[in-house]
Amino acid sequence: MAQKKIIKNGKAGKRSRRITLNPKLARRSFLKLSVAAAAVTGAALAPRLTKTVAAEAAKKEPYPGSKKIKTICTYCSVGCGIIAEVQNGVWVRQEIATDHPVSRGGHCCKGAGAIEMVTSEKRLKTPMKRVGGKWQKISWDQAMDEISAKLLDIRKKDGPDALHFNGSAKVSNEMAYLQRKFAAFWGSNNIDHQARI
Amino acid sequence: MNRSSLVLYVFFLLLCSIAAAAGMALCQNQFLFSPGHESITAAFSQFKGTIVGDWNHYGRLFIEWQPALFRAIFFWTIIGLPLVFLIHFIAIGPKDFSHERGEVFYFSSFTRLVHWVAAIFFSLLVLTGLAVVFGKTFGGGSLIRSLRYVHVVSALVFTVDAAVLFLIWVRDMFPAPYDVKWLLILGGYLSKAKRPVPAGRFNAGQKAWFWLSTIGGGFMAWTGYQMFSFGVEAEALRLAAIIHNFLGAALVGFFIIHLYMSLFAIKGSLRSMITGFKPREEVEIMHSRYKIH
Amino acid sequence: MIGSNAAEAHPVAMQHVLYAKEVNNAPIIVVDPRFTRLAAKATDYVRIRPGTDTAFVMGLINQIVSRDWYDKEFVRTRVAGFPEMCKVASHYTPEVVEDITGVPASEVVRIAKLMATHRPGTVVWCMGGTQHSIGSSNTRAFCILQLVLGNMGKAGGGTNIFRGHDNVQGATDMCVLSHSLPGYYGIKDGSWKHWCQVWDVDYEWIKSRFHSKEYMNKKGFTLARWYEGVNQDDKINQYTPIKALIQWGCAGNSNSQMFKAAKAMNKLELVVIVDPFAPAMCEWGDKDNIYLLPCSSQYETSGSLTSTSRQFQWRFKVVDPVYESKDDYEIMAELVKRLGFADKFYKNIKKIPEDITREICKGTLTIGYNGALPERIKKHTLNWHTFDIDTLQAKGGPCDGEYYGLPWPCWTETHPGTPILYDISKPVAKGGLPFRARFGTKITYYDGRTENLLAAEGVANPGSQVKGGYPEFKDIVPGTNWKTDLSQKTIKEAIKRGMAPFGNARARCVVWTFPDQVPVHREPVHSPRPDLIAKYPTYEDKPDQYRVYTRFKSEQDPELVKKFPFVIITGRMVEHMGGGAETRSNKYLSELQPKVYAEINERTANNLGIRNGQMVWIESPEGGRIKVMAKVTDRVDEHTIFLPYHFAGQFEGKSMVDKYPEGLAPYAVGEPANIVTNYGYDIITQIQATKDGLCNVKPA
Amino acid sequence: MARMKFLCDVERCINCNGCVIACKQGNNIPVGINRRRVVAINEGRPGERSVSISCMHCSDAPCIAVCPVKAIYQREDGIVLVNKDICIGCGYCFMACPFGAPQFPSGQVFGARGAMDKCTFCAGGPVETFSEKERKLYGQNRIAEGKPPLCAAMCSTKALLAGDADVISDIYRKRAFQRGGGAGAWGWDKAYKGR
Repeated sequence: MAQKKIIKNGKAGKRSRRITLNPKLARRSFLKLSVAAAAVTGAALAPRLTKTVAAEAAKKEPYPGSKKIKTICTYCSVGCGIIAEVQNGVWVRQEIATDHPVSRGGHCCKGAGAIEMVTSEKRLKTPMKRVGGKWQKISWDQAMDEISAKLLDIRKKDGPDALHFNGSAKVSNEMAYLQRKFAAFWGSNNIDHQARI
Repeated sequence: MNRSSLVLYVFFLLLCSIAAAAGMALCQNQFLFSPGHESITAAFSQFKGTIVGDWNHYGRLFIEWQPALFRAIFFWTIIGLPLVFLIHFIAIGPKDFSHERGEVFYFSSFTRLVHWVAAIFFSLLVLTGLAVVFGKTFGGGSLIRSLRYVHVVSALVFTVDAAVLFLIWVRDMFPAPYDVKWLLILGGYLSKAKRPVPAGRFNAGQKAWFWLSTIGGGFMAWTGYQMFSFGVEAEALRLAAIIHNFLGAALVGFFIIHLYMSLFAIKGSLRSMITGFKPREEVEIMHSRYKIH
Repeated sequence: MIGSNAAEAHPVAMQHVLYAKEVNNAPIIVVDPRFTRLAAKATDYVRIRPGTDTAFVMGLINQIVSRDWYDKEFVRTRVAGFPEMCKVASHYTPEVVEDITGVPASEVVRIAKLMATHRPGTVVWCMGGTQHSIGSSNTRAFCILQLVLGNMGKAGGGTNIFRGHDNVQGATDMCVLSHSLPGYYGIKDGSWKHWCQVWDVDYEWIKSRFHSKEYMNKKGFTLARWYEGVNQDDKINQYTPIKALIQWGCAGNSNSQMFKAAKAMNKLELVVIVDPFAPAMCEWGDKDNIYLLPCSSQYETSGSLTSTSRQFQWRFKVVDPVYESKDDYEIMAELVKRLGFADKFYKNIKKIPEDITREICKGTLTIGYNGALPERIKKHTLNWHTFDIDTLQAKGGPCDGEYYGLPWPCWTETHPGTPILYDISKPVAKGGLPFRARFGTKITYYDGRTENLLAAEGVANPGSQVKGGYPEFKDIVPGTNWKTDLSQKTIKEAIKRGMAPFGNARARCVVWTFPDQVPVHREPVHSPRPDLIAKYPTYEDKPDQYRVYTRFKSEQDPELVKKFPFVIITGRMVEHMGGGAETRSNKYLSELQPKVYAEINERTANNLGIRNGQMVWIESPEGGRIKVMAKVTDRVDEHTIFLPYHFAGQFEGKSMVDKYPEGLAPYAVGEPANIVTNYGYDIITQIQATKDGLCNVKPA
Repeated sequence: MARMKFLCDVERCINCNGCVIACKQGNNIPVGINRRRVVAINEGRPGERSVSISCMHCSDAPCIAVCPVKAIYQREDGIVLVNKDICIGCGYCFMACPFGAPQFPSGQVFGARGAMDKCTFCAGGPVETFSEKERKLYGQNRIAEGKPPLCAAMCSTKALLAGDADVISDIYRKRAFQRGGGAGAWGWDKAYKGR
């Protein structure tokens, strides 16, 4: 069949001019990788290999000066760990939380694309208000002023229970707490969130 | 044949058919050949089927032939044929027909135009096609990539043009009995003698070239289109690639023959496609069955 | 696993499920009306008729008890109401179960044996178990099953509810609910007074904020039926209809009978939507009463969250809010400032979010949030690599000996967290707990039997001063109990004595305050089995359930199935989440699942003349209808239609894309399945019954 | 020398597509190109299984053999890479591949295929490591960082294994032993032929 065409890194000059990958660097990282890969992929079976990985950190970084921030996936309640690599205030890529005790670096398709929550061009960009069936951009101040004025108006006219507040299971504990507290301070029990359904 | 051997014979046949029937029954029960869906091997073969179809069929042929065979065929076509012709040229030399006995109007201006358009784009097809086949030698990259695009464009133009050419010439291209004779003496090219050769308006060689380039060209266009668009299943693609390569080699071969014939084998032959006239002598000898009006 | 499709809804949890299957050789039994991707990985699969979980599980319990497979010692010492429960369960013989659920009688026996011979075993359920009119009975039946098997409070046992959203556990603990204050305190006067103390505000002032004291103690409208407060199709019990709606990070298209919610939009005077992506709600209605506020995603803010295993994790801020979006805290602050109670609201909150966490810790004593201080949560998240994967306990390092995420209850600032609830093999200070003594110490049942509710003698956590049952702690600080003692002295005292603050009692099989004291099967409100309605009728109508008249019996109609012969169930697909505004705005995920489809059995499809990929109309008895693509598959049986519910952007066949703000409509649009989900709510919680409605299908 | 291989454990794969998105998101691949995909059989029936496939980085890779311009090459560690500057987009590799791995984004000229794109084992490509060009053409170069490929590392159930052949086959063997069955892994006979 086909003749074997393995290009040796060591003989890069002779067999091919095209490989510019530093052979030294490449070889060293392979040896390391084999351990890393085992620890990651076999996590559920050989979790204790993890320690070996940290032994040698790569010298060169694709994103120099980036910070690695530990955070938690925002999709389901498993609570998978995410390591976000941030360079100059921009989330450049999602690193793998191999040592997270629950997920061991695993993600489903939603979590694997978590970065899109921030980078998606479909994100709402400014406050908006529907005027004549069309969405109109407004400023935060205008939005909050109009909303609160209307709320106070309704409260005066119909009482506090004329407001229904649907809170969220997507926010932090602190925010959820504030939502409940808001309803209490507003004077209504008309508050609920996704746990109901 | 005596009776006992006949009985034995029948008995043997009967046994065979029982065995065959049993075998088929077993197959249908999937007892012998498919161990049911719980088998991992069966699952794997099902995956294979889902992913690439019956890869073992043309896939294997393709990867067996593409790396070396196709290139070798093309190589020997473009090296070997010219070599043969060089020997012919040296050993026998070109035919020369005098213009003294006047000329015959052979190709109308429209025919010539269509022919030249076809010629240009076919040459492009051949050259760019060869460039892709021998891409390794040229190092690939943007050069070959753009040549591939030229190949596609040329193919489009040539396909249209070849269709017109086909309509113009198809009347004169049907095979005739004497074509066999022409083929047997290889069109008389092996000697310098000016014996009349059995051929109509077009000789058997030209006819072959015509059919190959139009019908074969059609196949080339069709397979090429598939390879370009990836519109069919992988298995059909592989077959298309195999056909495209073999047929391509044949076309390149005939292209070289055609070039040699028109440029070297008969002196001034090229002129007839430029002016439209052939020497009367040439027509009488090389196309002896053609009735000059 | 019953009513859960972890392979699609919680894929990472499957890592551990498959580990159990492979390494521990655990049988994975999947009970589901649909042959899910989880069922594909299971060792045993049971196809059940939607909405009959209680009958099936009671059938299992009956087998386990009658064949003497139950854990006698566990039942003797830690379970209450057992004889009463057995009496009810004895009705569910395998033959009865077969009739109700469609599961062959022999399978019922086999599964019961499998459960009995493989201990400890865990029961996992999700929305498939709860979204029924008898959802609360289902969940109780699952728990009783674990009690009779003695699987409670053991590693590898227990009941595991895989919750949906990332912080639905936390938000529930914070009781963003209309019937409770944070920490499940309820809304009685004592609870209000407790929280007023925590908030450092005057109880009278809070009371003055309400319309009247009656409405302070009255459960509010729920997410499931808030639109009734606007539409008033069913009678409401509130002095005013709802006029304004704030929808904060919550998808509108996950409501059953969603078209009614959409109808309500035009009757509202004000709608405020706070979301990072354009949600389904902005396509509803056409009045100029709606505001869309861009909040940042959770990666652009920080805070703690509670995962399904009650673990706290700190979500650190990754980047600053993008575009002009603001984070949730900021929007809330702006709103509160303008509504004029900011000084009281933020009295003890200076640094956001840590001070809020501290306030939570101060007040949420019932479930032991008090030990989960922000510093501790952060320390755990930052050192997650020091925790062991099997025990989730840190080995050395700054969190030595603590369990990952301090699973609540985390009683004190040094408590390691409680990884397994009701585990009496460990001291309370090391993460052990008995059952909670919540319902008094003695009870007389309807059959006249009186039982001591405290645990039997000799059953207590190691190191407990009382070797046996004991009631909850109170009056250590006079006038308070362990839940309301803000100084937390009571809790500390209990831990010091090796005892649980909430006492040591029995788990009860009988809930004397519920309409069904022991779970029994009741046909779904819209039942496909008219012959069973008389035998297993649903509840009486409830005139004031969360401020709205909820129909049960008057809605149950044996004739309905003739016009609407198919059972509709909804569920998730792995690529999308909830209402899908986030995931359908992700170009890659939308590429993988661009369309909504209805799964229809091959036989049904052929009978109706529907080809794979053809468009079909699905109609609900309420009058909603959707046009979706048919996906002919064996996943569902002949009587069932499955719909994924994540979609929006189309409404009864019409495209709604142009009603979104320009360019912000998600990549993937489709009909929301919840247009055709049916009427039907749980008797206790008012959870919507999306998993057992009826519908009709016809080719479009 | 380590030999890099992929191994997808069919018994573990739950068709969650995590690997697909991990690859796309991490390497910023345009919509329509699937370096990795998940294929399922018997959907909705007993025997339903799925497998995640991409380039398997075959030992004796047919794509290398059929490439008319020598754009595809194999590194010493077994990773098969394509040089997009040389590739002419002829599609022969696609026809030769027993796994259907090569992908073709549309090029600039009237919808003709551009240079072939396929799984790089997250090893970048034959341009300067960590350069902007590498990131744009080939995606991340995680191998040079000493990190495993995204797909395998993010696999939710650890079905997809990637890394040194010896290590991952050990893991798989152990699993197969624990499960008490299962012959070879998916695709190994074709891709690696015992090597």
